Amino acid sequence: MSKTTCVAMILAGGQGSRLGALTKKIAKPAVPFGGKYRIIDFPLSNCANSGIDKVGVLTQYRPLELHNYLGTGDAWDLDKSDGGVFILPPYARDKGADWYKGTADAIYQNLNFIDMVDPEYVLVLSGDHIYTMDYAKMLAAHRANKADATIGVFEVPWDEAPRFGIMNTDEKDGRIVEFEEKPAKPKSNLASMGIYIFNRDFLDKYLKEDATDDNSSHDFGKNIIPTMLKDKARMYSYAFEGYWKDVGTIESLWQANMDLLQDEPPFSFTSAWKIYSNNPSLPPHYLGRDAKVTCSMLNEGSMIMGEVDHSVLFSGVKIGKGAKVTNSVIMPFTVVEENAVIDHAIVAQNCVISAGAHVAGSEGAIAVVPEGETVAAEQASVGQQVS
Amino acid sequence: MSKTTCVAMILAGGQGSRLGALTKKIAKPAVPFGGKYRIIDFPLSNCANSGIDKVGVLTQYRPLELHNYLGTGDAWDLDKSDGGVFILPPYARDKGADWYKGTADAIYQNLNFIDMVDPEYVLVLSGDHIYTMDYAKMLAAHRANKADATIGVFEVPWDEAPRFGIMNTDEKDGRIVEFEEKPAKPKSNLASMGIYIFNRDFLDKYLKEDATDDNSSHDFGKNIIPTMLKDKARMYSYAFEGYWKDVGTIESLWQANMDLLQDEPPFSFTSAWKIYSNNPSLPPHYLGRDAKVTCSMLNEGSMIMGEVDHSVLFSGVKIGKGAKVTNSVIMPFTVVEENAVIDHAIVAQNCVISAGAHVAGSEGAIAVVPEGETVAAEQASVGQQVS
Amino acid sequence: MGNVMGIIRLDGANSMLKELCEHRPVAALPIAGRYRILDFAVSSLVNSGIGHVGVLVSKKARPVFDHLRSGKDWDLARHRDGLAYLPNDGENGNTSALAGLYQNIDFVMRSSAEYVFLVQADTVYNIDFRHVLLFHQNTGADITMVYCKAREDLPGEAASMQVAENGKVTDIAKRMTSTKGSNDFMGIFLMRKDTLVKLVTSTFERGGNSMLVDGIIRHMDEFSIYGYEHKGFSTRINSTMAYFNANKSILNPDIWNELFMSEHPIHTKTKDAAPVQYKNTAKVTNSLIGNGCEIYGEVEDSILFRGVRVAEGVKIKDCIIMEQCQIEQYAMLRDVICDKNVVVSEDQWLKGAENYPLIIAKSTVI
Amino acid sequence: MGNVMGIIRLDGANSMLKELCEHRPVAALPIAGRYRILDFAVSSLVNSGIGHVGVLVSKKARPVFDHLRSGKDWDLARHRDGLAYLPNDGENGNTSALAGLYQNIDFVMRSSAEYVFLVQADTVYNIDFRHVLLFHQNTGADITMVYCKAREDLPGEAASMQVAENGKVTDIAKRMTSTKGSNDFMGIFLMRKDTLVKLVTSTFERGGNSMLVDGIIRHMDEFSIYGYEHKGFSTRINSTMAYFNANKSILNPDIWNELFMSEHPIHTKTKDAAPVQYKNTAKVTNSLIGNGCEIYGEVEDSILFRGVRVAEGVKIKDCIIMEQCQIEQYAMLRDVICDKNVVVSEDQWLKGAENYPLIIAKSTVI
Repeated sequence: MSKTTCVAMILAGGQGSRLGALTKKIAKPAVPFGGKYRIIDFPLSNCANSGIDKVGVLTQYRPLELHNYLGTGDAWDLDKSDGGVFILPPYARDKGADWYKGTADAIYQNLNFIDMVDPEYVLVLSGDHIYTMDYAKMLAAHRANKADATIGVFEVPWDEAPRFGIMNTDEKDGRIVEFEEKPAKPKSNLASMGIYIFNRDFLDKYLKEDATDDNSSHDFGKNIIPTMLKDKARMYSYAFEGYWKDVGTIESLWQANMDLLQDEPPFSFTSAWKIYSNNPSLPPHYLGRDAKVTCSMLNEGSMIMGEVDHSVLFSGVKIGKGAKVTNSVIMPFTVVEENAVIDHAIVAQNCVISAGAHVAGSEGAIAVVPEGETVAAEQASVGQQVS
Repeated sequence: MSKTTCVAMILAGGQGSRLGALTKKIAKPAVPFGGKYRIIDFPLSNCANSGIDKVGVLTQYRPLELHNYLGTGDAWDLDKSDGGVFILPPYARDKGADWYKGTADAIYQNLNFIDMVDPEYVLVLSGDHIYTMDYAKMLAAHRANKADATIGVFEVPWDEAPRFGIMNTDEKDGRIVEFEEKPAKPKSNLASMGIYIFNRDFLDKYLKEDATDDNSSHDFGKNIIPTMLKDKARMYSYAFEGYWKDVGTIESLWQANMDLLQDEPPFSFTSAWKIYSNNPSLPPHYLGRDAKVTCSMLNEGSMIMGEVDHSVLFSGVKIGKGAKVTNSVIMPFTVVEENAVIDHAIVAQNCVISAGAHVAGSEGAIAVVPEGETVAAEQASVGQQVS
Repeated sequence: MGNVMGIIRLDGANSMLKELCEHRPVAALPIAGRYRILDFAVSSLVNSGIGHVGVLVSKKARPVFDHLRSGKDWDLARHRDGLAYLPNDGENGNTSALAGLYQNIDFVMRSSAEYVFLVQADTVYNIDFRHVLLFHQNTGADITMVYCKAREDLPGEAASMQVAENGKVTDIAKRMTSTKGSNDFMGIFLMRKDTLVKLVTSTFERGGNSMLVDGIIRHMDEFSIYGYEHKGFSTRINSTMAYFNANKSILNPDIWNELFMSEHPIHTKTKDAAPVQYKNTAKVTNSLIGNGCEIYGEVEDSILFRGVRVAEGVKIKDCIIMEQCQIEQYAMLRDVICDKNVVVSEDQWLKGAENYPLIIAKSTVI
Repeated sequence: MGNVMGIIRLDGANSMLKELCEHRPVAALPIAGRYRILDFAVSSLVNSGIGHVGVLVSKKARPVFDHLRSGKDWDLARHRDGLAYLPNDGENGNTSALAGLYQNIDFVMRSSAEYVFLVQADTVYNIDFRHVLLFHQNTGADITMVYCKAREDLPGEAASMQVAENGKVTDIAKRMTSTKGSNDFMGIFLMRKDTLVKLVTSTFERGGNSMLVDGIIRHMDEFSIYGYEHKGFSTRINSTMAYFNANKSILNPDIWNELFMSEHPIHTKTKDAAPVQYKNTAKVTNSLIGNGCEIYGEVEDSILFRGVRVAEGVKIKDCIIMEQCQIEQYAMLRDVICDKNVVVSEDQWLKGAENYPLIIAKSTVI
């Protein structure tokens, strides 16, 4: 009920076309991850845990389903009486509506939201990264540095640096001296995480200028940050240590799920820094007399009669007798019938894998069954897409 | 938490251009009415009181401010964990976004929302009428009649009937036999209130057909209802008795406010059928030693040192010593300084009427001061618009 | 059902529940790996469209406050109606539910409800109360009492009802044992609000202490009482064995499905526990495993609540292990009920009997 | 202030509040036309960013449950932290706040908070507790006690503090009267959680009954205690006269503005009452009028709560009229406090004295 210091703007992206079949019916931020979560649970829970209680979610695609998932925001304790989570699709204006032309344009088109909240700082986040982070500490650093902008960075292996936006910083105080988008010969291995804190007025000015520039692609990394640097603004890096993963592709989404099955998982879901999610009311899962479950994560409401190994199963999944699921991700309420075999696959929600059917991919060519599909026994299939 | 039987769709209209200066900064449904309410409080409270807990609010204009007013819907107890109030502006789709082309098109563009809620019945409401009504009774009648559609009607004086959409009904059972939009020679005085209940599948079919008709203006009154009647659908009227007022113009808005000051107000705010609203936390208002308040309604947080007669004052209004307010509506947090005089006027939110200033309209030419204006003493003015 | 309210009683027959109810009312006893017993009553009310629920606060109420909190998890945190706590100040040392009702009778009277479900939250079920209301309206009963056929012979306080073919209740008797096939009262009354008010005031003011005995059994001829048979799964938790057996019943997939997977889910406090982690040495069969568990060992015919850690080499069979317990390496447990936060150290062996489970009290380290 | 929690005590010195506190704790006494006294404490906590508030439930708790409900009106209906009711089972007949704290000490210990504000909700104020925390951290105090300068001589229980120039508290004395200018304790303690736990357990376990007397006054030398002076408006409600005067103070527009119109509003239960209707015969001066009132008569120097009906010809002066009272035609009232739902019939005259208001008990018809 007190004035908002910092508003978070989550760029929940477009259709997520690199996730292909998984985003046919839902927006990318709503894609299930880690046995019970959706991707957007991570930035939202980080916000809740960091004490940020006003969040704008910028999405172009299927805002309704996202709205339905987020509800009032109560799962994240963001249901304040004056509103906590705001879904912000591009809406019709005097001159019709435009798609968001870039990350910066998305924020620009919602400056009226920021004006309404009237914060001192704007935290810009991306909606397709898995990590846990205390934004309050980053904000404290931003304030201590009297910065205009602070950019979250993490160290990547030197040989991977050319794939990232790289920050060259003053080693003493972390002030950013140069930014290179995907440099061939990186001078540093500090990569941008796509997490920015801006002073609100400062951001406002640059967004408005950028909006009038027809040559700009209205992107933070390509346009806004370089322009700010050119103007010698006080820009600092904030180093993040810990697990951080972009899950924008099928392979990386599968890999991030598998990462959770390591002996020492990359981060603990049981620590005080909880990841919240909007869950249906379901009972503990049941393992039958012939069940065999190893090296796996299972969620509530599932009933397992078969074998599961090295897999992540979401809520309400049914695995029939004699069925075998290995190295796979099975999303909510999918039914795997008796003696079906699934390996190296992502099976989306509400699918039926018929008795005796085979769904098999391999590392580097994960099989995908899109939402709501039924895979018949004779339809045994390998590789990137089953339908 | 149980399945939704009936979803309400409130057509919260466009810019409300007939309300002119009052809707410069807010959408029409958010226009203050009756000392503490907003127009949309009436349909929303009717829904809450009728046990309808999923409501779509279709607006083309400033959805953010409306979202901020509605918050999570908690003021109306519509903040269910799976979402109660959904703001539905036209949003960008594959082919860009369109304004809602008519009342029917607005619902058509949001059929995906109705599909998501998956109700048996759809209640279509208008966002600019002041009335209290139990929709549950209307729904019961709809079911009892085994109707495809039921239309709320009320009796208007015969001489006013040509201004309305008129239903000609079978006197025995209320079945509608004919609908005439603004008939020169009305055969009945039963006017449509713009309140419809449709069976969901039935509505779905007609909306989809209408959407493909390039000659249609996509309006319920002009297109959908006549087509349904032509097809001999089972359409019934439901007679409403009580106060009902369209507040779509400055004059009617002013008049509806004045109606509340009658010795016997048109409806009781203190009955069990409460009108809920999203209120700031403000103390009881204070009347000073020299205050004189008669035939008026006052709300919380106001401080009155002057005279108020035949007026409706919203929350947080200050009336200075020696000031005189008569036959007027003063919206929230407006300050009327010492010795200012206001008569036959609507003064919007956050205005300052400077010491000694005069704002005077007359019946039929109500003076309007738009939101946030300061009226200087020398700017004394009469008639439709002050700024 | 906007014209119906629910009132939850937290008391129950807990004399045979021993350590399990030392620090909590029966209603707050954890069950089925995730729930508390009152979840069944509260969820059934809410799922039947009843949005006004009063809770008669008893002694040892902290676990109930902790669990229900604002009522939000049941969509009962509302501006109008919603969840209301009804305190019992125990005037003259009388802390009975009847005294609590009497003290709060103005709350009942002020409600706009026409009917009241008075529910003792000590029984496991998933009922659509709308059917009970319809039955009540159709029979024209003054009072409807919901019962079920007892599934087995078991000791434990029970009220058995004689029900005529037309549903009329002709006799009620309280016994300390339940016989297979008898019509056991499930602790659910339905009546008009004014009937309840009259019943409570007239019984309490004449020195009565029990709604059932002093209010109804002693005045059978004054009311038209009907019995509504609930044909689904139902079991009253009135002894350790009843508790042990009820949990194990839920290992039957049919009962698990009936109670939890219908279109009317049982709601409970959300805790945001992570999915269960099965490690490479895990071996779990015929068991319910609550979220947040981490399992290296073997579990059979058991129920694990949230956040239990089962280390390597552990063998658990026929056990109920409540929240946050830690079973350390090579421990073996059979026919044991571990209350919350119990630690069983390395190499410990614990064994109760099939008809006499060993109960380990809350937060014990063994 | 995510690392701070608040604990609200509902008890207070109500021996001099007579009929007004017969059915409610002081904390639930209606005040200022719309509020209950505890609104000031709860709102100040919430507005200072404290989202975890425990309420020590006392006897006569119904009005408190009715008012706070889920905590939603203060944004305290949350999944994590938020509002928590802390029951006091009054073991061994001990229903003191200290016994309540002791019974719930595990709740305090389990909290992730580092600091605790322990607040007795019997005082009117609008404080930013963040300033108190800063003061506490700067002085390095073990315990900070918030006080104000007494504004007048008044009988009523008061704890007066001797505060050195550097803020250190050198002495505390409890008296049955307050003297103008003395440093009156406002019932607000701030300390680290572990200090509180130690203080509560060691005091209670040694037979203590009062936090202030047995815990602190008797052990002044063991703690470093600092006093924080609140310079804004504050008044403790410990007698009928204090209550009467506090209400009338709020008729001063400066105090009305300070308490209610700052950027930190006082929240209370929303009731959706309609705006006040002034009729053509109304004449109201120097008064606060709550929503839902309907006024035909004359009101002067008075406070009317929500839903009061003042009929034609009525004259009300220097009165406090609580919710839903009806003052019928030509009745005249002066120096009267009408509790809720009082009806004063036609032509009745009622008069107390300026320093001895006449109190009409709840729901009386005169």
